[in-house]
Amino acid sequence: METQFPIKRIIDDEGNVVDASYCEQLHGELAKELYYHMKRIRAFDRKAISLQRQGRLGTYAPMEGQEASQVGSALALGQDDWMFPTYRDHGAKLTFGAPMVETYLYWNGRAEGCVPPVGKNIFPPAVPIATQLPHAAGAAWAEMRKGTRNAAIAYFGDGATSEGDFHEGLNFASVLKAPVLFFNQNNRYAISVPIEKQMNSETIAQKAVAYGMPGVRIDGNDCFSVYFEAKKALEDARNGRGPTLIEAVTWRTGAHTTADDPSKYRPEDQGKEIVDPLVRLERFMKKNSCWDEAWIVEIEALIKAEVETAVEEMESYPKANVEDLFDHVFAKMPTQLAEQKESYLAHLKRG
Amino acid sequence: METQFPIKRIIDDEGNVVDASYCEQLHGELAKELYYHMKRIRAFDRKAISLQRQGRLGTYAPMEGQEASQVGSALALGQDDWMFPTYRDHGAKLTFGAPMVETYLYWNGRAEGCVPPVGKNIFPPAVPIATQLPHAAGAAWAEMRKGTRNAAIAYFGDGATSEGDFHEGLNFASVLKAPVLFFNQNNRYAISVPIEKQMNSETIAQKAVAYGMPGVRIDGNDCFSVYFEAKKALEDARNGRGPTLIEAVTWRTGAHTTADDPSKYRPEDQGKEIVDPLVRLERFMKKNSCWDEAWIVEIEALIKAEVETAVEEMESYPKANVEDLFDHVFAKMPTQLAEQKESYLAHLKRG
Amino acid sequence: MEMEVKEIQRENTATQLLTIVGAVNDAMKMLLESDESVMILGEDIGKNGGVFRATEGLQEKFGTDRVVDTPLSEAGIIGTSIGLAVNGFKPIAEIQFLGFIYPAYEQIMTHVSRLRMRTMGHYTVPMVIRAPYGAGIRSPEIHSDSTESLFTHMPGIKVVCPSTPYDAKGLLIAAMEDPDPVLMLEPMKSYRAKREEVPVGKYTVEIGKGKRVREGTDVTLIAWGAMMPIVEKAAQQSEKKGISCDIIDLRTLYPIDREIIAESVQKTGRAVIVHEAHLTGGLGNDIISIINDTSFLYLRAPIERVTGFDVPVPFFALEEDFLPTPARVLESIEKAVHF
Amino acid sequence: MEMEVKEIQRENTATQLLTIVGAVNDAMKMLLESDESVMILGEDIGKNGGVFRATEGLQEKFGTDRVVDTPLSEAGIIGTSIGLAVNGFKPIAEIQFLGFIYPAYEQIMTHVSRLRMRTMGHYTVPMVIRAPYGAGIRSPEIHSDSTESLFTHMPGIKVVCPSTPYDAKGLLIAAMEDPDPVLMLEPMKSYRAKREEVPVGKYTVEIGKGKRVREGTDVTLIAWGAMMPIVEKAAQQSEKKGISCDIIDLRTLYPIDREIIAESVQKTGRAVIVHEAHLTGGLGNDIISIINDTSFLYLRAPIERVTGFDVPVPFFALEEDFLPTPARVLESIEKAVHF
Ligand SMILES: Cc1ncc(C[n+]2csc(CCOP(=O)(O)OP(=O)(O)O)c2C)c(N)n1
Ligand SMILES: Cc1ncc(C[n+]2csc(CCOP(=O)(O)OP(=O)(O)O)c2C)c(N)n1
Ligand SMILES: [Mg+2]
Ligand SMILES: [Mg+2]
Repeated sequence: METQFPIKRIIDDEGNVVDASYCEQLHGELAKELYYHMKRIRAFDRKAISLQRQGRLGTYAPMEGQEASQVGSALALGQDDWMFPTYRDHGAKLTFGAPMVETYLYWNGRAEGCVPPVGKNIFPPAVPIATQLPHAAGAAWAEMRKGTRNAAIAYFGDGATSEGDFHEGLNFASVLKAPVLFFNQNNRYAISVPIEKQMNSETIAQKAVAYGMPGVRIDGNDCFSVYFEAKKALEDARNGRGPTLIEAVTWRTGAHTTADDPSKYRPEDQGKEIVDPLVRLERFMKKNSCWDEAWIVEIEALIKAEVETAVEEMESYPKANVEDLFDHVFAKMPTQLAEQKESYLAHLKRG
Repeated sequence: METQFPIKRIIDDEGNVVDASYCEQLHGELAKELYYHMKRIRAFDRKAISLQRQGRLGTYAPMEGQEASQVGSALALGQDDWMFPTYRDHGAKLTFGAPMVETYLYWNGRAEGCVPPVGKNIFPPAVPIATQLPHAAGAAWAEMRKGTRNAAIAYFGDGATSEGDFHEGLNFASVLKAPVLFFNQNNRYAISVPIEKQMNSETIAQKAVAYGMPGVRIDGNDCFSVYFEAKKALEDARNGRGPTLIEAVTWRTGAHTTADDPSKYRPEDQGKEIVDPLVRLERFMKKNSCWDEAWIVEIEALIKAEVETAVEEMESYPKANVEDLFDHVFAKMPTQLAEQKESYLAHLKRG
Repeated sequence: MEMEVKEIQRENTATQLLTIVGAVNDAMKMLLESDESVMILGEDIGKNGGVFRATEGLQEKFGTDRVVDTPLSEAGIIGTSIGLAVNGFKPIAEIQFLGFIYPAYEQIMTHVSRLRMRTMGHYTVPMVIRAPYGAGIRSPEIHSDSTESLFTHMPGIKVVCPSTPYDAKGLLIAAMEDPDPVLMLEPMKSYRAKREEVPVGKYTVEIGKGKRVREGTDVTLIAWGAMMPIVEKAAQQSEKKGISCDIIDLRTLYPIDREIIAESVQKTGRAVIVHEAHLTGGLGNDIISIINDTSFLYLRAPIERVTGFDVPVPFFALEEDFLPTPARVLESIEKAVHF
Repeated sequence: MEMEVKEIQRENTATQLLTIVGAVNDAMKMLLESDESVMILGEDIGKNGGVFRATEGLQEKFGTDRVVDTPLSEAGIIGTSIGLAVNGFKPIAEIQFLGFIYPAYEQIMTHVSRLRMRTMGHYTVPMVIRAPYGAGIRSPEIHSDSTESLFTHMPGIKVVCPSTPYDAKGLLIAAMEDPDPVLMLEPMKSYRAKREEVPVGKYTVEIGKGKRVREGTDVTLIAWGAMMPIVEKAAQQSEKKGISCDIIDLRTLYPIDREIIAESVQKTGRAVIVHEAHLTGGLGNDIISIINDTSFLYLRAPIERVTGFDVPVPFFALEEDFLPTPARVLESIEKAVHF
């Protein structure tokens, strides 16, 4: 199966172009856009970890190492496409248009972090694994029925492939020919469980065979192959050719969450050979003379300021409003609940 | 995929041997054993339908047309193997050793029909679709851990492949290398839903690819290919080579259940070209001079008597015991339940 | 004394004689006609018209795009319905039998019911889940569950359960017009039990409102769905013994109409609750709590419950023993009255 | 007045200072040691020792055959455990958080709980499901459910919920020795809240028995799991106001110890039930019914409930508002007493 589903790659670890058919399309503007977003979400991510360590943020799920997968796929989306992320895909969300402050708020236990930005269809992160895949199939089906050319992307990890909802989501989408890109980030671990214990198949891409669906295996640390394969799959989807499963092979550099200690289960030197996706793109850019030091300095400053502002905003955000505990359960509050709210607010007033 | 997973066949519709490699093994004894059991379960089945029509049995799920699949696979089992049937696999159960009377009782709303026969591991029929597949994986895993050479067979239909439990069961078994034969009877309909609406894959066998598991597609109306492929898969399982998925392509001649009306959803001439599996075997037997009219008369009489006795026994079976409503929920009845029982029995006494 | 309930102006309204299942079918036809965004999804609901024929004729009339035979996959049905609902459609998802809803429990529990709250109202799930429930028609095992309280414990979803054709149509239309998800449990035993004149046009029965179906003074009987004929029979029998029953058909199981319960119990001082679900964890407990909360000082006897026993719904040979009967209800009425 | 409970002879019994999670770990170690057929299955329970470290060190000691990191698949975990249990093994299945048990709901509802009844006792499912539950530790969303009543409504399965290290070990051992399936809910908020001397050897706490943890006369407080410290604080505060509380730690949620409840309420005439699950459909309703059934004439005031609200468990910024607090319990105590 590894031969039937080889890892596709456009640039290699050294930043050399290995698939010449893409030469034309790897222009500086695209490289810079990818680089900017990867840099930006990394800054967001590292800041989040440090905030968590200082007790200024709740448990947080870092995504370092997966930037190429998240940015490449998110940039491939159209304005009106639907995104169904997991708890680890804030990189994709930020790239697609979620504001930083709300993303921090999410990790600070605030429902505000699930509110989609105006004009963008971003579903709240799926916490129960794989449950968002049928949602993506449904939302994409709705687009199809409306006759638009919009598609949906569903993010999920290697571990998620073991859940029934993965299977039911892919099966529905394939039967309906719904325009969905099932975008798997195979970071080789589900918390502590390595992929060999998760599945007996050599690849995740081959699981597409079960649904008569194209399965594509790509180097998830090569932002170009992510970007172009995602574009292609989305284009197929828009053209009525149904869903695609992409397996982006990548690596989670850090812990599963800030509450996790990977040294308990990962051999110390595992993954050491993996070239950071930013470094890889940097190498490509340097080799292709689109590396502009001045620009780098500029975006670094920009990003730093953006992250700092977001943190400030998050920290000065109005306290969570107790009424929100009651106000969003139903469109119209049942009397029972209204009484519970009233009596609790009265209780709080009494001090 | 249909080329990658061709339908394997040992005898064709005319009873001619089309896979010469089996010639040696297709001896008269085997043919007669297969024929006897197919004949027997058909008699059981037809009687059940007529009992139901007369109001002497509850809703019943006929299996006519699937006899080769059920008998071939059940005869391939070893004495101590585990069987996990569905509501349609009483043919397999009867062949493996379930008593007729209890099987009729099952369809008359009696839990007695779920009690396994002494010395045989037959799970109660799975009613919620596909839920028995993880059980089979677990029971097979247990055999593996005990160090036996026993395996498990799990029966399920084409519709069952859409459920999450199908996926989770096959994934677990493949990861554990549990000795399971996942035996699919693709009768092309799930109640009224044809397979094209159920899945986008051309075959069910190809779904094995998702689990790095062998997938085999066979003519489910050819009892020989069912028998030998099942044997082979079970042998692989016993030898530590893990599970196999077999897709037996077959046909449900009649209604989904006695409450169903297939004329609502099946084109009238659909399936008309399909040769009855008993006829097919009969043709083979005649061509290979193991058709013995006297023996046929003999088994027909035998079977008729057996069915009649079973019906009589079923109908003279002691009435369902109200105490059984309460007595098997827990090993030791909680006081709350004991009180419910006591008070209900007292109520009944009062008349 | 039987009471006639007139909830809408029926003047100038044509009616038709319908069973419950016919009324359900009629409601869906109406909804599909009046709102392009309504869709029906489920197993065998298309060509076959549903195993109970609740969707008979709808695919033919409205096409395979709007009345969709899905794969055999409850989590898939509910999960894709969520995606449809969030993206502009109004799905009515049929679960073939309530006993087969559990594979979708995760989707209902975590997503259908919570999406509005999780997104502070930005994503909502205007969908209806329909499921036949209950024992008493000699179905094969696992087909006869009555587990409404697994859903009433789930904030964010409403649960209704009609006992008449009129209510079935009105509640289903109300459910689909509700901006939030509603589970409608349909008493399969009553599906074709009787016909009733049902208005031809569109009308709704308000969700959250019970209905007094018999006016009485000595004891309040509370039930819903397939238990209504049982309590009505018991009331007739108790009438002969000089006990007058006030009967409430709850109709909505979440949110429960506390006012109608309180009003009745404060009048009678006694209550018998009847449901076919298990005693422990059954809705009867919630109703007892409502009485405790609202009517403590009015109670003249412990509240009685007549329910399915704390055992799995049995094979059908024993289902009549599992189900509440008029005789059991009558005994409890007498116990309450003679306390 | 605090009461000391001595349930086993502790003489000659060495003890060790353990937290609840430590006691759970110790119980599993003991079970794995004493019974070859015991196995542990779950996500991240092997090398990682569980996300709460409940299985720390067990895989190392007992091997990957007996302590098994499974695929991420709750239905698979419970479904294969059924197969193991039917075929001679005694699985302890860990569900990482109770909020993630719903994908396995079908397996638990239809098979774990019904197999004995369906086969008239011929196949049984001697297994334990362990799941941390509850809010209050700033977990990400969906990690904090407390939905015990979804399982107590399921005849055929027992539910226990310890609040102390001693009970945690004793109940877990009892659960595994029980011939029927038991769900053990572990209050994650209390996992490491305090240490207690726990006997080194094997002992059991009887399933189905509550425990009086404080003797009082004016009002009965009933709670379990993570709510115990809350009601104890409220009791201390009410003591200062001259109100004496009888506190019952239910410990087993199915079958509930009706005797201890009845006995206490018949003494005090008043009750306050505290749980973090939603009010509607919560176990409080069952307890009110028990009091109604057993102690109607003793009641001097409506029974009070202090519970999580009828809203999905919120994001953690609001979880403290969702959870019962000593102040809310105290108000309800006063309400009951001054009725
Ligand atoms: C239904 C469910 N079960 C268990 C969990 C606990 N859990 C959270 S993340 C995770 C591992 C997910 O692994 P994978 O799908 O590979 O995604 P990754 O975290 O590697 O991005 C687990 C088991 C959950 N969130 N939902
Ligand atoms: C979980 C679940 N959903 C729905 C049903 C209702 N149902 C019973 S049989 C059936 C069709 C099954 O089709 P298939 O798996 O192809 O098996 P076949 O009946 O053809 O043998 C359905 C939908 C069920 N039993 N369980
Ligand atoms: Mg992963
Ligand atoms: Mg079929």
